[in-house]
Amino acid sequence: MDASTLQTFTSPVVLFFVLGVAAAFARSDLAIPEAIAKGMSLYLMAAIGLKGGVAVSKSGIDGTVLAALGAGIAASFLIPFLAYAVLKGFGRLDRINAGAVAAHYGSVSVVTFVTAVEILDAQSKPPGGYMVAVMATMETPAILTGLLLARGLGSQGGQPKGELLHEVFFNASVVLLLGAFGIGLIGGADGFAEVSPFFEAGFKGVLCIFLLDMGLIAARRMMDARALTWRLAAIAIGLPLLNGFLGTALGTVIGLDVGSAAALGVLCASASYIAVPAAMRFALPEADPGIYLTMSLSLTFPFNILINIGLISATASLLAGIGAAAP
Amino acid sequence: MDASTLQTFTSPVVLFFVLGVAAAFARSDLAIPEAIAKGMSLYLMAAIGLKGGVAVSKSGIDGTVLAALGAGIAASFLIPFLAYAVLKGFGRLDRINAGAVAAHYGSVSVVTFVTAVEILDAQSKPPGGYMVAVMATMETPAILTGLLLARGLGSQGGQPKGELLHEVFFNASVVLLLGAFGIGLIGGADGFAEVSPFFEAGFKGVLCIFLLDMGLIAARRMMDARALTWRLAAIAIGLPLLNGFLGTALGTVIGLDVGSAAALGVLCASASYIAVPAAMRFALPEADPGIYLTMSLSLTFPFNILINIGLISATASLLAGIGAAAP
Amino acid sequence: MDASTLQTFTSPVVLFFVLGVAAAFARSDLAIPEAIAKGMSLYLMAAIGLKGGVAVSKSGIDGTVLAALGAGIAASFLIPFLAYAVLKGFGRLDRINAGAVAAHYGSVSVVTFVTAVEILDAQSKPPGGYMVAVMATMETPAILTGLLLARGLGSQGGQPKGELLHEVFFNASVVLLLGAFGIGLIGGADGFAEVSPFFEAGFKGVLCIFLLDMGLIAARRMMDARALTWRLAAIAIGLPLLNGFLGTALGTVIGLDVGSAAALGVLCASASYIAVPAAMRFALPEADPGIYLTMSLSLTFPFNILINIGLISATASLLAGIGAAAP
Amino acid sequence: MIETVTRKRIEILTDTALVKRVTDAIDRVEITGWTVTPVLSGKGREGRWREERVMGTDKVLVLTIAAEDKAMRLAEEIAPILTSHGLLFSMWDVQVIRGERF
Amino acid sequence: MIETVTRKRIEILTDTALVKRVTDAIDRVEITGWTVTPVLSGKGREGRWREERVMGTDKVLVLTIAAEDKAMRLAEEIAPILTSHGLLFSMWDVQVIRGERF
Amino acid sequence: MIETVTRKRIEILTDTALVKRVTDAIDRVEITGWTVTPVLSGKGREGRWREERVMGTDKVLVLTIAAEDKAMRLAEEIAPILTSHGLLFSMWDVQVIRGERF
Ligand SMILES: Nc1ncnc2c1ncn2[C@@H]1O[C@H](COP(=O)(O)O)[C@@H](O)[C@H]1O
Ligand SMILES: Nc1ncnc2c1ncn2[C@@H]1O[C@H](COP(=O)(O)O)[C@@H](O)[C@H]1O
Ligand SMILES: Nc1ncnc2c1ncn2[C@@H]1O[C@H](COP(=O)(O)O)[C@@H](O)[C@H]1O
Ligand code: NA
Ligand code: NA
Ligand code: NA
Repeated sequence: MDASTLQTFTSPVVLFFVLGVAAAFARSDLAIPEAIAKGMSLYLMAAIGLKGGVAVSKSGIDGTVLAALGAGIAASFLIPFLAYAVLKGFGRLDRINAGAVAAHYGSVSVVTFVTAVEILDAQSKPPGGYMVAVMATMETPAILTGLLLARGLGSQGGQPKGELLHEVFFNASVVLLLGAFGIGLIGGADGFAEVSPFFEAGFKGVLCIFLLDMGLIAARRMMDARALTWRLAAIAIGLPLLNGFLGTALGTVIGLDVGSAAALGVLCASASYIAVPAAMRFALPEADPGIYLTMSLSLTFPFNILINIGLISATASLLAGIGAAAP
Repeated sequence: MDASTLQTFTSPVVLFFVLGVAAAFARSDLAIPEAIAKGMSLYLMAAIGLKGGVAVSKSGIDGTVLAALGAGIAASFLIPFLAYAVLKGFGRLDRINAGAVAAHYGSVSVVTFVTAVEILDAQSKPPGGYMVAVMATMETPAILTGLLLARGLGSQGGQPKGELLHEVFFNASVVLLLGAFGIGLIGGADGFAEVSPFFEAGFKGVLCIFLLDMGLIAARRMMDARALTWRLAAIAIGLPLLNGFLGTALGTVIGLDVGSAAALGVLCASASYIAVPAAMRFALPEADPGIYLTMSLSLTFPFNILINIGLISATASLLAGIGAAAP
Repeated sequence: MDASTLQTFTSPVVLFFVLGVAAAFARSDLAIPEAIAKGMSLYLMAAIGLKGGVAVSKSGIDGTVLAALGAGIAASFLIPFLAYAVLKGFGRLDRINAGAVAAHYGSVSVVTFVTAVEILDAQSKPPGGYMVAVMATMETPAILTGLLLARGLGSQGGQPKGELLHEVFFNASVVLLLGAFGIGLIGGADGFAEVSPFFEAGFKGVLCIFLLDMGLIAARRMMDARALTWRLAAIAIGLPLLNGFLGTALGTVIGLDVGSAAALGVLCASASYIAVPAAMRFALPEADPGIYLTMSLSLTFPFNILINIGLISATASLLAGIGAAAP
Repeated sequence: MIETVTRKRIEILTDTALVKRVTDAIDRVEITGWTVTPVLSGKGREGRWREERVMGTDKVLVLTIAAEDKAMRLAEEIAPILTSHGLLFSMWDVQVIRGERF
Repeated sequence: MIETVTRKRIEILTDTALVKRVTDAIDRVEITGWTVTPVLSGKGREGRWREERVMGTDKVLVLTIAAEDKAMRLAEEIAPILTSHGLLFSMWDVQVIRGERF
Repeated sequence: MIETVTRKRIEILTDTALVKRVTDAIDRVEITGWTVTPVLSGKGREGRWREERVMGTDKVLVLTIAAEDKAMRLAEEIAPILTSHGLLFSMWDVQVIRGERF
């Protein structure tokens, strides 16, 4: 663990998360009203979408951007296969639950990404604005792969297929992220200037309070959880380590700058706990939320925020160094 | 449609509204928590009230201001007669429903006004600060006319008259708008400076998210609506066109500047969908919300935001030009 | 009443409180959604905690700070004895209710403190940042004294003692205030800079809306209250006067600067209406919330905001003058 | 064994704007108390509604527990405005402890 | 004296994500309406849940009043997915005014 | 035709601060689950309350479905603190599908 990893722990954003975890473990009754938490998550998505769109309106769309989009979509489609194999084999889950969990790990966590951007910015490795679009496109492919693994090609459990695809492609976070991205793209820097006091100045503060809440929720769910096996706990740590490395390497290979490669690594490492759980309640109601939420929210999410983002950032720098040294 | 009309569509404020409409029509599950939406609407009213009060504390109250107030109150009292005649005749509504809908069109939509101010500001035709007071006073007279038309002078449907008048004059938005206006007036620019980072800097961003929500709600209500007749749909477009023109002309005639005349036009054109529906549920519970909400919220509101504000702004410039050319 | 007392009434913060009270007495239906109000109260605590922590990270912890902490804790422990005697004797309350009310007066009101800081800042008597820590430590001792007085040493009414102490020490506001204070202390001015647009720029505006809501709630509760005796009403005014004077004098004697001495006075004068009522519902469910909430929220709170803060500020200046004049 | 008595539990779905009219009726027939709970959305003859809180046209449930005679008097108070005001009224028997309260 | 008739009141606890499946079933058996109310937290065989609104895995109650035959048809519609989808179904007799509505 | 069995549905109105005491009692008598729903405002012998969420003195409803014997044991657990803690307790018979769950 190098300096950049440790630096994480003086960021107020991360400290509020730690405060939330600590308060929950101390069984404090501290709680953010759910409407406020929901509102903050929508705010964060709108803000990150806008910001990404404005950035791309400046930089334009080039080969690198397209490569990053392609890499992200491919990763989201493929990671669930890897995850499914591990979850069924080593994790001993049944087909339905292995598929459901696999979908979470192929998809992404918006807040993990946002926190990573803050940390990478502070380390002078800002990821490209187009990574927001990469994130948005990575949300859904994994859901399809996960369902395919859980149900097979044929049956959808009495669930009309069209309704399901619709649910997947028009889910709230995809629509808001891509919509705000589009508005940023159309409005450009001028349009953004008008609204930037709200969306930019407030961003880090809202992220603090949101992470305080996620710390509370993640730790409470951990305490309420009935026996999660040690095997599943190990996967919830090991998988983001592996995916983070693979994603960063992929990013480096396709020629992304250090920050963007690290961001791709974080996206691969992160597991969804907003878009995918809701989709699973809808499409795989037989799967146990006690498994997939506890893994993605109570183990992988804190691990990423507290440790893995730092590791991935260091890895990205290392790989970039190797790349530069190579002829 | 001239340049200023088209300009509307690059404003992030309007684009977020369009995003909301599109997401709802695509049957996305995107939704803003109701407590957040309610909070944003209170914020917008407090902010606009404060701003107006501060402006008037600088400019003072003169003949123009009093003329504008008089014109606004008169318009709010009289527009429902016009609307009622059209709704009963061409629209074929019964007495109760025609009166209820007429009240909506005589009253005003705070958010339509606020959006118009943003657009007029961007076109360098800022309306006077006193127009906020005009808006606040226009909220309630129309409710009284509408009830009169629906019930006649005598009966109030077993409803104690005092309670009703009270409900009308002390309804939440009137109290908040005028209260904040008064605070702005007392505190002046100095008092406002303290709180302006919150009420001014955040304003446009909050308006974006609020309009996103209104787009979602308006479009969903449209989809849920059982057969609204084409006659009523035509009135929901035609009436704001007519009222917008009349209001702008009235404003020009009584000597308001271009921006203020346009703002008066927008107030006349707009239909309430917050204060009046709640008052109607209370005072005319037999009227069908499916009619008045669908007309004011799902048809007139989007029409005003997307098209009519631009038209009214152009009309105001035209009329001012004619006035200036006249001897 | 001197100039500084009157100055209070041109502050937008106080004017919004007055607006809330007026709207409630006029039976307006104006209401802030409860989730928003809860969210604002958490925001205010996080912001004040952070700010205090950053201030102490600069100034360091010296003898004065420790003296202030000691004085605050002692006051919180001891004020309930005084209050209990008055409430049982003059106020004619039974043991349970006298103990419950006494706990409220020994503890503190965060919003009264925050409002006082705004007013003292405006009068160029800013209290030290460490007063936030003093406030946080004053929240709970009074709860213990109040329970002791209500129940005696032995029984806890079938309530397991550990659970109770836990509830008292890890209640939401203590955790959030001290947690944010700690984050401010660790992050220092640099860490705070990142999040200050959210926590600092928005602060006064949020306080305005929060006080609007508290005005509404306080006045509505007053109107709903069944006969509160004149004796209890007199105590709800007299006690903060007395405690405010004692606290200010204590602060001056232990050597605090004028602003900090006034802040200690305000803390002693204020009565809790967030942390303590919840603790009393838990630990003394037999006590009547109609008594303790009406006294602390509907009488003492407005009295402090509107009048007593001004008096205490003047007292502090006076006492500091006497101190300076003394050899 | 605890002793229970039978009372009526009444549930009235009403527009938020009309709550006071319902609770006034409850007070008029001298029932000791009532409780209001929130409602998110619904569908009836007049179509579907949801997300109405911003417009102030949302609904709530008013619950009250009362002795049979008072319950019937409440039903009669409410009946005239039931259809015109779009209320939904239902009641059923419940067992309560310490029935003298109701 | 007001006349009341007996109907079934049905209450279904369901995940928010599955509400549409429940209300579609209600519409299919031609019950005239339904009402959705919020839920804060709970505990069942699958452990405790709370604060799930952010994750979209929270629950709501769907209420509907219907004549007995339609109520039983709804029970049959819902029964197959009851366990797999984690629904909770209960119903009881209530008296309503103007029963022809239901 | 679907088979239903009869169970007790219990509803307890309680201060938010006391929810844990109620759910602990439910757990103690070994009822399998419970559900908490929000309450907005109310009126009782101690007057009217509303907008108490900021003060933390608001109330909620705790619902639970159980077999009669467990329901009666819960009533006995709760009875002693019913008046002192300001709880409201009511229960009635409901039909449930797959009653072995409760
Ligand atoms: N008869 C009743 N029916 C329904 N709810 C009631 C009734 N009486 C009291 N309540 C509720 O119980 C709370 C406490 O009642 P009390 O202990 O009588 O003050 C009230 O605020 C109401 O929310
Ligand atoms: N059969 C029913 N069961 C439960 N709720 C109903 C029923 N019918 C109507 N409602 C509710 O009552 C509201 C008004 O119904 P209506 O007056 O028929 O439009 C609806 O929006 C629903 O929330
Ligand atoms: N006996 C019960 N009474 C009331 N609610 C219950 C009961 N059992 C389960 N629930 C609710 O149903 C949800 C799902 O239960 P389960 O499927 O057993 O995990 C729980 O989280 C509770 O909210
Ligand atoms: Na991933
Ligand atoms: Na109008
Ligand atoms: Na005090």
